[in-house]
Amino acid sequence: AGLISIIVNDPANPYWMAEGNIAASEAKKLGYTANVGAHKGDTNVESNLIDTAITNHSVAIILDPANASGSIGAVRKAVSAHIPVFLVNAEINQSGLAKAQLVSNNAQGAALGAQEWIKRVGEKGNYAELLGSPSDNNAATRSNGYETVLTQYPDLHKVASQVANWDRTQGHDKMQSMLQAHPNIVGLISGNDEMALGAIAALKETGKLASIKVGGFDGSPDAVSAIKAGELQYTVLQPVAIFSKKAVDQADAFLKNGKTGASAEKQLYDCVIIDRDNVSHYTAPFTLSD
Amino acid sequence: MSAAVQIADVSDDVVLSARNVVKTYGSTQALRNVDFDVRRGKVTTLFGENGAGKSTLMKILSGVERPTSGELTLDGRPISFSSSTDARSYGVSIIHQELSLAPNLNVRDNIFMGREIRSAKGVDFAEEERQVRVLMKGLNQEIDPLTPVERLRLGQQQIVEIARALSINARILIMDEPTSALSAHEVELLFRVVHDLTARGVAIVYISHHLEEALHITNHAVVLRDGVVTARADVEDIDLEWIVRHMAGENFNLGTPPEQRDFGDVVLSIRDLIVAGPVRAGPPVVDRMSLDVRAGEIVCIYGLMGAGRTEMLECIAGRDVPESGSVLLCGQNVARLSIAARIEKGLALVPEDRQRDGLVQTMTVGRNLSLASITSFVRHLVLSSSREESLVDESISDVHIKTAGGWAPIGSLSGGNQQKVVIGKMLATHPKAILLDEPSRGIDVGAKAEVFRILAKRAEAGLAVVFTTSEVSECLSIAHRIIVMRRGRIAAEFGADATKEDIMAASGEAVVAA
Amino acid sequence: MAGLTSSLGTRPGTPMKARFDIGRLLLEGRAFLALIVIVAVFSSLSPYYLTVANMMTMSSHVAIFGMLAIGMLLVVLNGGIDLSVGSTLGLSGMVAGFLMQGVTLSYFGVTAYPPVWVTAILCCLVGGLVGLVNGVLIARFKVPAFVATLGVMYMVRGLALLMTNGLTYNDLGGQTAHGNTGFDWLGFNRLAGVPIGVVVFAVIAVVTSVLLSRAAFGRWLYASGGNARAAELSGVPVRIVQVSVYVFSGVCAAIGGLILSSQLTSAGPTAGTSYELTAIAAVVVGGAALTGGRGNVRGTLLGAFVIGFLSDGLVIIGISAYWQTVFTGAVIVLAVLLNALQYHKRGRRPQALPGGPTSSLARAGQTLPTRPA
Amino acid sequence: MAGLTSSLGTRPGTPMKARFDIGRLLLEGRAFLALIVIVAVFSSLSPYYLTVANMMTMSSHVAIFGMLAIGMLLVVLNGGIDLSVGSTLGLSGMVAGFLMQGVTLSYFGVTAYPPVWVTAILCCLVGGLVGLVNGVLIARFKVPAFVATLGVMYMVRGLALLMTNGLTYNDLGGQTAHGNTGFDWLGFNRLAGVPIGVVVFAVIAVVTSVLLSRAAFGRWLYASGGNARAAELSGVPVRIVQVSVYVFSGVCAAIGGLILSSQLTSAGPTAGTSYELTAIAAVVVGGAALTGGRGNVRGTLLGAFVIGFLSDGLVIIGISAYWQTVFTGAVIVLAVLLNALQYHKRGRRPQALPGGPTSSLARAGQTLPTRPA
Ligand SMILES: Nc1ncnc2c1ncn2[C@@H]1O[C@H](COP(=O)(O)OP(=O)(O)OP(=O)(O)O)[C@@H](O)[C@H]1O
Ligand SMILES: Nc1ncnc2c1ncn2[C@@H]1O[C@H](COP(=O)(O)OP(=O)(O)OP(=O)(O)O)[C@@H](O)[C@H]1O
Ligand SMILES: [Mg+2]
Ligand SMILES: [Mg+2]
Repeated sequence: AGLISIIVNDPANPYWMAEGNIAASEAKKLGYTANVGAHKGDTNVESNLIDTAITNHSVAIILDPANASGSIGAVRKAVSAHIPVFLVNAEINQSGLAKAQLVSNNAQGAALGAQEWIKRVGEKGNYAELLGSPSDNNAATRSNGYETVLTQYPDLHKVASQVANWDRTQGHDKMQSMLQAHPNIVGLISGNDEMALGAIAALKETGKLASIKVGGFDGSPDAVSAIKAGELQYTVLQPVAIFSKKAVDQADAFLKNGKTGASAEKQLYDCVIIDRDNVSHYTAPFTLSD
Repeated sequence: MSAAVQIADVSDDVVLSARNVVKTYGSTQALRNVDFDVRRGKVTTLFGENGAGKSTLMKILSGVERPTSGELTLDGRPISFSSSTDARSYGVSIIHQELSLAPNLNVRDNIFMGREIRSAKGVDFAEEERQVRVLMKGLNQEIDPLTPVERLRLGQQQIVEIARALSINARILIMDEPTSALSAHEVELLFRVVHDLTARGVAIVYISHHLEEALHITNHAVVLRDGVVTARADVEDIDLEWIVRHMAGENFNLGTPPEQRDFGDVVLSIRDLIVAGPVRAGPPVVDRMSLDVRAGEIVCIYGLMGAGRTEMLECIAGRDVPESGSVLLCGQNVARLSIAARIEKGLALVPEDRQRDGLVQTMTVGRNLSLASITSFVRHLVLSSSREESLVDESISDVHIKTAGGWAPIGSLSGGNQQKVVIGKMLATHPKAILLDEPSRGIDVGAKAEVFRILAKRAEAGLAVVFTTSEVSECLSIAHRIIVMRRGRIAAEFGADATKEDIMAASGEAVVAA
Repeated sequence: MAGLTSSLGTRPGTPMKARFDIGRLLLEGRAFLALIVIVAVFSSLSPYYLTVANMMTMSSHVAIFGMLAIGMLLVVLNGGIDLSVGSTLGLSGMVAGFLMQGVTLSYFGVTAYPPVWVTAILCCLVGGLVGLVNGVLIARFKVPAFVATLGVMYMVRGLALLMTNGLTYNDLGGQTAHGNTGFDWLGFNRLAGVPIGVVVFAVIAVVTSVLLSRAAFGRWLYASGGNARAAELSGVPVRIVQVSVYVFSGVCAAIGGLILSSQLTSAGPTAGTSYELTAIAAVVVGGAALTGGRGNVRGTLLGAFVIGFLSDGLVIIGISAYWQTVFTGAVIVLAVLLNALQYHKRGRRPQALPGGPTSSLARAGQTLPTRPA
Repeated sequence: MAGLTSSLGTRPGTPMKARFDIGRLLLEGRAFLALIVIVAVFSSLSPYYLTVANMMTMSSHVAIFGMLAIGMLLVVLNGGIDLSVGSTLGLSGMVAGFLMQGVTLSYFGVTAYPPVWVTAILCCLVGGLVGLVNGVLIARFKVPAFVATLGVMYMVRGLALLMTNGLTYNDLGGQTAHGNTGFDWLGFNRLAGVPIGVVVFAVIAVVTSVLLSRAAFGRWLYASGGNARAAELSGVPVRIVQVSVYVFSGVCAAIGGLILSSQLTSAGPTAGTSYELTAIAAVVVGGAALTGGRGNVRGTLLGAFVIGFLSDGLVIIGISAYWQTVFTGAVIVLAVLLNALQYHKRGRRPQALPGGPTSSLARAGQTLPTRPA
């Protein structure tokens, strides 16, 4: 029934790996062929991949945009080639182009995470934050979400924050440096799991993991094992398994009936907390079964 | 200086002249108060040993270098060239001693390098090509203007260089050793061109180490020694002996002719050695050479440039792979061994170009001296610095290196002392046979004599010595046996009692009949 | 090939032109052959590969790093290297983005919207300025090209990031009210079916090719890359040539940045990261020697197309991004291996030794003939 | 410095060692001074900078790319360059990860869990193998080092990605049941308060330093980097030396990968991306010449610490990551500018011409004299 081109960010990260794999297998289940490409955050590569998808006469494109602003051109190009585009995981700053934008509710997830963090860390003390790359809207959204919740506690003080570009090594190194200036922090809140895991390695090394609690975001398998090991307090599961499957389903529906079946272009999927209580329900990457 | 008065008399002929020119490079004085005249329609030849300052003077005359002090006059008016391009615009053209061609470009582009003929559509290649064809025809050469220079023989490359100098239509043409890579036939052609040019009133300055050849075409001779003009005369008044006397100093002696001695066993034996030339299909550079050298014997190999001496020595030492033939050291075939293994077995080479092949510029004198014999002072895997120091000190006193110490940077040494470092380095490996490729090239007279003295002393102690030279007088200094090479073969063999004329005739040197 | 031409060379009577071109063709033949093989293989694997539309698309991808490769070619011909082109590409896009958003002149209290052509020229100037810094460091202060451009690469990238604190300039379309529309014309429109970016690329390739083969500057560049000393003695303004190539390379990178950001209608500060390596790869695959003096635009274009067509082909048939990395590496190694083997055979006499300062950083076997005095 | 040593040189009687060290100290003095300035500035800006704990942390960051820099130093001393070290670091971690998960020997139907020391040795072997490929391409096939290692860089990175299809090996702690615990010891434990990674780094630095200054190999390396032709004629096994330095560099990168992945207790295939540039920067800032023959371990250590302490300091006082990029570039340019000016003054005789193949790709003013004096 045609080719669905799936373009994800960087499959070196299990999150995007799962996103691509789940979408591809759903497409195959529905009788399509699927091609998974990766742009690694480079808008030019993304644009080239869109070109290739057009060349390949793809019937639909599932895209995890590289940049909220920078990807608009690429999407527009696909649209003008009459290929429906379904965005997953991240949004673009323009509506009406893509048939659907299925994203996790980052604001809701961040608020959820921050509340869980308060529960685990307590309501007073100094804390630090690790942020994702500033070119990614999610980094700001999550950081703002944390901020909104955590600033309600007057005895909590954010004493340090560093950009670690979603990367584990950088998370490790930046955590170590922050610890030098602020050895007495009580917790770390991280924009994603990779950075949190890097920070945990740094904390383990200094023996401070018991006194400094770490919260993550994404719900990656690595984070889940860290929760099982008691190293990570919680992570916010992004329903990537759900929305990447849904995106393909909606593409399929659109191709068949000309309608996605969803009420709006922007569809927010709520995040859930994974902690040691429900970690046993985590059956497959990014999947929490009931 | 009385010469200055003499010069003033003939100034009507003089187009370009230098007065009181001094040139210093750091601490070396390349030229000291030199006066020099270039005459219209005449050939002025500059004689002098290596390093006498000939090229330096020419570079000053052609605007490549500026004198430290002193002045130039062109047509009686003082002038100062800001660059070689500037000098070129006044009609001064130079053939540099070092080939200055871009190997990646073709003949046409090399000839017009830096002064391309422009047209509305960029460079006018057609016109350039036409002019090159005319030039080549004038030189009686069949070199296609579109051949990349790197595909030409060395001699042809030199022709290109000459053609470039001629293409400028210069009033003054400076030729710094233009014939060093030319065959006798090509030399004759060049001389015919020189005659034509002088007949048209072009002034020519000529430099060559082939003294007879130079005497043949020159009108005036000027001799330079250590940056000082030691003599000048018209060609009618002089002969070869006069030149040599003024070049080398009155009572100069390179070494005592050896007394005939009984030599030891054959140390180095070369059998039917063939080394392929740069073009596989072409003739081999070394063609079935066979040679035996005994312990204590000093063999001199004489030949013109391109005779194949360097290739032969480098092949014996192990850098090049021979096409066929064997190299026996004390009866053992070493032709398949690495350079290191040959050194270990007692076969050492002092290469021709000490800057390129002899010295490591980034290291000190001491480390250069000990480089070839490192293994002799390794103890328990580490270098024993006391042993190294004693080895270095021994070498320094052994070959009389004038240096502040083993730690001094190699660049601080004079050329002759640098050469002694290279020789000392190889002698420190305690070789049974040593090959020296032009050990006297580019070093001053005193150093030269000292080098030969060191070699003679070592030979007395039983070392087999083979050295090459391009200067006949050196053959006659310390060698027991003189071998003349020509096109990769032995052309003749003489004892210590040979005459210069015999040797030069055998080498095929162009002793053009007057 | 060395063997072939030289044996041809000894046969008298063959017209020189013919011989020369055969040699050249064989030299470039490899890249050309590789291109044909690539096109053939992918065409057989995907029906969409060998279509006009796809060729246009792939060409417009090639155009971006092809621009960088042409600038890099000139630098390489000079015996240098320019690691800063990727960053310059990014900076150029950011400057374009900055100007398109309007420049507030606080002194006058107005916001000026420079028209697109002014923006384009200013971007090229910025690129040229970066090149000038490289060129002056290298020609005047004798800093090794590798390190000078490495340092500049970091600085330029940092500046691009600082301009917006890492954010992307969006919507470079401009507004009719501000009179600065038309930026996306470069990236979106077509001239007789050919994307404008490709047209610009082609024009610059032709101009550069003419510059190299017909203008005095080209001779100077080849001469100073082949033997700088000889060139200087012959009156070639070697320093000016050296500075010029870096400026040229910077301008090429800036144009690449303009094309890219108009194609994307946005400009991000990390655009072009590591593109310098792709550009170098294209130049090397195209047969140029890193020692300087050897190479031409035709070869570089072939090199760029080989790399571009290969990676796009791998995407089209759906091969993993990881294999693409492996293939890129293999193509580079293979290309220079062939080059090196060939040159190695030829330049025998002044034996290039391993480990020599030139031989390892640059092409082996290409030492200049040094003539004994 | 040139002027100084030579004037010192004319003063007779001063013991040789002392004079030598003054010259050297001044050469390295710059990097040392820079380090002191950096420490002083950041200490005044943050009370946490100059603490033992922070010094240890920063040192353990420096250790990773310092490992690469030491390997790179040897390659640079040889006149080469190794762009593949970052990828090799990544691959080494992945191999460690792979082995720690247990190797299923399908023939025997069992899963073998090699103990940690076996894993470490195998990783070093893998690194050495990558280096061997580089070395053979460069020494045997005369491929220019830049391109050879560029190609290998891509291929190795691709392989690392393909090993797990891009996934990260997690939890390298091992299990007591499998007898392969202890991997995190390297990254986590301390010896007298010093992280093991730093200890390993220090040991390797000392060993390399001794190798360079006291072993025959070091002498051979300096000689063949200074003048390969002369070294060869003096019986130095130049090819073996050349291959060895690439193998050494590969092994250093592998050890770096082991330290990094044990610090993180995980191994990702993209680890070490672009670390080769940081390593080169450290070597260059440490005063080594890209033409080969000049440089030493002490300088490289200083260079690595300058870069590491600067960027960590910027993090501690909370300066934007983008400024860090700018500063890195500025430090590189400044360091080589000073080097170049200095060497320029010294190496006057064989006038370095702009645009020459050596002069631009490599250190200027260090060209070999082309003509016998
Ligand atoms: N660029 C330079 N820097 C320092 N010293 C130099 C330079 N050029 C020449 N010299 C020195 O100046 C002196 C004269 O050199 P010059 O090249 O003029 O000799 P020459 O007479 O041409 O010798 P040859 O017959 O070997 O060509 C030598 O001692 C040489 O070492
Ligand atoms: N750079 C070069 N490129 C190509 N051929 C060369 C080169 N140098 C020399 N040849 C050729 O190699 C052959 C032998 O040269 P070689 O240098 O061994 O002679 P030689 O007797 O040592 O002369 P020299 O007086 O220079 O030491 C000659 O045919 C010469 O033309
Ligand atoms: Mg001379
Ligand atoms: Mg010779």
